[in-house]
Amino acid sequence: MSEYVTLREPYAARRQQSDADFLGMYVFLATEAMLFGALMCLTFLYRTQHPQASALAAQHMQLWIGAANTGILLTSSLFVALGVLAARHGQRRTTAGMLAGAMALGVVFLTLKGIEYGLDYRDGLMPVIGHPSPVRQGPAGLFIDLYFVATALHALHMIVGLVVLGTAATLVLRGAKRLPGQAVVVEMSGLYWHFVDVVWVFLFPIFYLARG
Amino acid sequence: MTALPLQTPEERVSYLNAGHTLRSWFLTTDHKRIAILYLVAITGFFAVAAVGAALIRLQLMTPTGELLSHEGYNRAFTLHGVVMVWFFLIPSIPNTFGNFLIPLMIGAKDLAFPRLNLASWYIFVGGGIFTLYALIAGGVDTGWTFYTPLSTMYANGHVLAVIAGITIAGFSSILTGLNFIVTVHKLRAPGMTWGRLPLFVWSHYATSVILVLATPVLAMTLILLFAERALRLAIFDPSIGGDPLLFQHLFWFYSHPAVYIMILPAMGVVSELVTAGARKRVFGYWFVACASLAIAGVGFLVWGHHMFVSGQSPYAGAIFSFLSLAVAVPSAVKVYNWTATLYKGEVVLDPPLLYGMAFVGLFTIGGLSGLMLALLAIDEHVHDTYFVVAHFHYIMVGGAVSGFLGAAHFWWPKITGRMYPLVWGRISAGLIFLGFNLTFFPQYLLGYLGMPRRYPTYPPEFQALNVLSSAGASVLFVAYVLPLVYFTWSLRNGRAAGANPWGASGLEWTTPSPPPKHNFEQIPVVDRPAYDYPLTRARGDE
Amino acid sequence: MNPFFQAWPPEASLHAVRVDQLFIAFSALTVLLTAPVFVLMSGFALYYRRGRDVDRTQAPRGNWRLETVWTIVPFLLALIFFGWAGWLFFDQGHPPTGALTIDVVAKQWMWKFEHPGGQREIDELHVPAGEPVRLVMTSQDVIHSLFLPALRLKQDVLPGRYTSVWFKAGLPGVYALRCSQFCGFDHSVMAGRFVVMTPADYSRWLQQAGTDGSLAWQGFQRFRALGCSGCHGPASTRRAPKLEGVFGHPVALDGGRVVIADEQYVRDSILYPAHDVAAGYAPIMPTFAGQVSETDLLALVAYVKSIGTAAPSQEAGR
Amino acid sequence: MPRQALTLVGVWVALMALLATTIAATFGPFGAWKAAINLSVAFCKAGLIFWVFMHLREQRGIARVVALSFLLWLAILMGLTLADVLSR
Repeated sequence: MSEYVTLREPYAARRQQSDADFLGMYVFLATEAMLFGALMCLTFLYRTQHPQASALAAQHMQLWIGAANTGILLTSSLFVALGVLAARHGQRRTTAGMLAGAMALGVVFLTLKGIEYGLDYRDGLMPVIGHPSPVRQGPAGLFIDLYFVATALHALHMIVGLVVLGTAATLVLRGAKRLPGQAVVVEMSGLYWHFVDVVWVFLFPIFYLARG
Repeated sequence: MTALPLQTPEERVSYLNAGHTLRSWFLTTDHKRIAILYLVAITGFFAVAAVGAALIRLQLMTPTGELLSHEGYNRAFTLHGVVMVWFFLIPSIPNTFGNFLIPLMIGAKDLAFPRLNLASWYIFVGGGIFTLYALIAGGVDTGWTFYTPLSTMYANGHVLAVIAGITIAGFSSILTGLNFIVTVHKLRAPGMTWGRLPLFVWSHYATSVILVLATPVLAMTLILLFAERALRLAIFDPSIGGDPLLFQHLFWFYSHPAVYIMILPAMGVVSELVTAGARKRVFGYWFVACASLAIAGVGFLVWGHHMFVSGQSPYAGAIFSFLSLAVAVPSAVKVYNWTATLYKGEVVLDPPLLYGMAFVGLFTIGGLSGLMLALLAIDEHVHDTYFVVAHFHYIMVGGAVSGFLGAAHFWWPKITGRMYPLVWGRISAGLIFLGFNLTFFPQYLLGYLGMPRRYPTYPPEFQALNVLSSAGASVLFVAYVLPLVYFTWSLRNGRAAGANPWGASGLEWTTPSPPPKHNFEQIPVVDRPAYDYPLTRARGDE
Repeated sequence: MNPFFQAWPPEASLHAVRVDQLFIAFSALTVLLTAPVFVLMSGFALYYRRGRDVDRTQAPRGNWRLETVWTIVPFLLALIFFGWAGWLFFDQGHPPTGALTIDVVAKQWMWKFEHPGGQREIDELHVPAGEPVRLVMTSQDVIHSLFLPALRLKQDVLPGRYTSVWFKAGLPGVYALRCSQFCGFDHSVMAGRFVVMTPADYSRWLQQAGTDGSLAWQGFQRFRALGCSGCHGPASTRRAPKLEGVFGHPVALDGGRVVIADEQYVRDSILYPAHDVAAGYAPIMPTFAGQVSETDLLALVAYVKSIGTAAPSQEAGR
Repeated sequence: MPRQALTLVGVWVALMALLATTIAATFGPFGAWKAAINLSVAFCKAGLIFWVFMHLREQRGIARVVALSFLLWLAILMGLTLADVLSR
C-alpha cells in the first residue's frame, strides 16, 4: 500500500515514511486515549463509591438521543473509511464527497447534542449558580458534572474533527494534495475521526446506559 | 585529537550560519536550531524560578521570616515549583540536548516530524507566557501540587491561568515525546540496530514513553480542576461526596513518572560522559539500557507513595511501598555499572566527567533517601517535611541539573564549535558539588527534626540548620552563574574545537563542529557497537 | 538546650523509639551502599587516569555474575526493610479496643479538640500518658495534616471524611503539634502544644476544663433539637431504623451489601440518607447536608456510638 | 475496490447490530451484569473500528503495540486506584 506514496524530507524510503506517519498518529491517538481514559476511570471509581447515586443520575440522561448519536457517528465513520479507500485509489471527487457526507453527519450529531443540553437545562442537570437543583444534590451531582465535562470535551474534539476533515476534503478537491501520492492527509484525518468515534462508543455506555 | 589545522566555525558552512535572519531562526525546522531556541527559553525560565528559590532561602534565614508576608512566601515557593518542574526540569535535557543529538546519534537528517518539532516549541512558549502572565499579575498560592479543595475553592491566586499554561506546555511535551519515539523507530541509519544505540538514545526513548502516556492524564486532571474552579462544577467537591484523594491519584499518576522524565535523560547523559571520560565501552550495556526501560515501566506503578498518610488505604500503601522499593533496583544497577565502567579505563578528569561523577554521587544519596520515604513507618514521620524537600532536590538538582550541566560541558564544542576554558569548568563542577551539599544536606536533618515544608516561619530551634542551608545556596548561586559567564565568553573567544575534541565515540562526533545543516554529508552506515573504544574492542571486531 | 539548634527530636512513645531505630539502621545501610560507589569511583578515576602506566589489559565489557549480584542483593535488603517498616506501620494501624477517643476538627487555621467528657480546647491537646488514645479527625475546609513529631506520627485530615490515628504516649511533657499539609495563608502557624500528662494530672485537668456535659450528651441534645428522635427515637412509631445497638456492628443495606456502622457510615447517613439505605426501609429521610456543623456531627456520632454498645444487636452474637 | 468497500459496509452493519444489542441489554433482565455486557459491547465496537477502519490490520507489530499500549497503562491507573478505593 505504500508503493504510490510521494516521498518527503527527512525520509529515504516510501515504506519508512508511511510507517512513520501511521506510527506517529497512533502514538498521538494513544495520548488522546489516556486523556479520555483518565476521565472514564474517574467516573468508574465514583460509580464504585456511590453506586445508587450514579444510577439515579444516569436515569436523567437522554438515552434515545445518545443512542441516535451513536448510530450517526458509526455511520459517519463508515463514510470516512470509504473516503480513505477512494483516496487510495486516486478518486478525488469520491473522496471529497465521502468526507463531506461524514461531516454532514457530524453536524447532525452536534445539533442533537445541543438539543440534549437544552433538555438537560430544562431538567435541572446544569449547574446554575444560585439555583440549586434537587437532581444535582449529593454524589449524583458528581456523576452529572463528569458527564458534562466528558461530552463537552468530546464535542470539542468533534469540532476539531470537522475542521480537519473539511481541510482534507478541500485540499484534495482543489488538487493541492495529489491522490494517491498524498493520500496520507485523508488517512490521518480519518484516523482522528474514527478515534473520536471510539471515544463516544465508550461514553455512551458509561453515562447513558449506567442506569443500574 | 587531530593534528590538522582547525577551521574556525565561521569559516565553514554549518547550521549556525545557514541563515542569519530572525525568520531563519523562528521558522526553522532544523532540529539543531530548535534545540537552541529551547535552550534560550528554558535558561530564561530557570532564572525566573531561581529568583523564587532565592526569596525562599532569604526568608528562612530567620525563624520569623522578615522578608515576605505569608502570602508572598506561598506565592514564591509556588512560582519556584511550577516553573522549575514544568518549564525547566521536564523540557531541560530532552528538548535541548535530546532534540539536538538524537538525529545526530542515530545518523538521521532530522526528527521524524520537523514541523511538529517547531510547533512544539511555540506551544511550549505559549504555555510559558500564560504562566508568566499569571506570575506577574500576582502569582499563585497553592503549591505546585494544586491539591483540591484548596486550589478549587479556597486559594485566591491566578490558579486558572497557571493550570492553563501547564496544560498547554504539556501538549508540547507530548509532541516532543511522539517525535522521539517515531524517530528512534523509523529513522535509524543503516546498520544502527537497537543493540548499537547509544544509551543516551535508550534513555530518551524511555522518557518519551512516559511523556506520551502520563502527560495526558495530567492534562485531564487540570482540565477537571479548571472546570471545578471556573465553572463551579462539582468534580472533587467533598461537600457532596466528592473524593479529593482521587484528584491526588490522578495527579501523582503523572507527577511521579514526571520525576523519571527529569532523571532518565540525565542518566543517559551520564552514560555518555562516563564512557567518554574512561575511553571505554560501558560496563554491561544491555543492563543499563534495560534499566532505563524498567525505570520507565515500574515508575508508573509507584505513585501512591506520595499518599501514605493522605487517607489512602494502608493496604494500597503497602503495595505502593513494595513497588517503590522495587524501582530502586534498576537505578542501583545503573550506578554500579557506571562505577565499573571506570575500572581499567583511561580516565581524563575533564569537566564533563566531573559533572558525571557528581551526578552519580548525589543521585545515590538522593535515591537511597527516597527509599526511606518509601518505607511506610519512616514516611509517616518525614512526609511533607524538609526531608522530602532534601530528597527530591538531590534527585532533581543534584541529579537532573548536574546532568544538564554535564551535557552542556560535553556537547558545547559540538553545538557551537568552540571550546570553553576547562579549568573554569572544573572549578564550577567542584563548587556545585560543595554548594549543593551545603544547601540540601542540612534539610535532611531539618526534616527528621520535624520541620514541615512550605513554612514561611518556623520554631527557633531550626534556625542554625536553615542558615547553613541559605549559606550553601549562595555558593550554589555563584556556581551556576560561572558556566553562564565562560560559555558566553567562549562564543567569541574560545578556540575552535574540531570535530571530536574529547576523542569520544558516537556518530555525532564524526560530523564537523558545528554540524552542517543536514547533519551528515552522507548518511553513515554503522558497523560497530556503541562506545567502540580501543580498550574494550573485542578481538575480531577490528 | 541550645535554642538555635536541636540535635534529635524528642521521643515520646515506644513507637517513636522504634521508628528511630529503623531510621538509624537504614541510614547505616545508606552509608554502606554509598561508600563503595564514592570510594571506587574516585579511586578508579585517579588510579586509571590517562598517562599513568597501569595494567589496563582485558578491560571488562560486562560481567553477568556481578550484575546478578548487584541486582538481587539490594532487592533482598530492600525486602527486609519493607517488612520491618510495614510491621511498624500496621502495628500502628489497629487501635486497641477501649482507646480513649478524642475528636479533632481542623479548619483554616486552627485545631479544635473535643474530649469524650465534652471538654474542648483549641490548638492544644492534652492526653494521658500510658493510655491508648485514638483521634478521629475531620476538616471543615481544606486538607490539613496533624503532625506530632515526638510520636513520629502524621495523618492527613480530610473534609467530608473521618480519618483516625492512635498512639500510646509514654513520657509526660510538652511537645510540638503542627500542620504539615499545605493549607493556605497561615499554614505555618496552624500549630500548637501537645501535652502528655500523667493519668492523675489528666483527670485533674479534665475536671478543671469547663464542659456542657459529655460529648454524647451534647449529641443527644442535637438529636432532639434537629428532630432525629421523632423517627429514630426509642419511642417513635415511624418506620425508621432504631439506632440502639447499631454502632460497630454490620448493617445490611438495600441491594444486598453489608457495611460496618462506623463513624463514617453514621456521618454519611446523616448527610446523604438516600444512599446506603438500610435494608427494609424506604428512603424517606431528608438530607441534613449544610445544616449541621462538623462539631455537631461529631457530637451526633458520639451519641449514636454511646447507645451502640449499650444494647448489642443480634448480629453481634454471630 | 468493491470488495474492500463491501468489507467496510459489513463492519458498519456489525457495529449497528452491536449498538442494538447494547440498548436491548440495558432494558433486559440482566441486573448487575448489564454494566459488564455494555462495556464488553463497547470493547467489541472499538475493536472493530481499530482493526478495520483505523487500519491496524494493515500494520506490522510495533504499530499495533503502540496503538494499544494505552490499554495497559489505563489498566494500571484503574487497578491501583481501585486497590485503594476498595480497601479503605
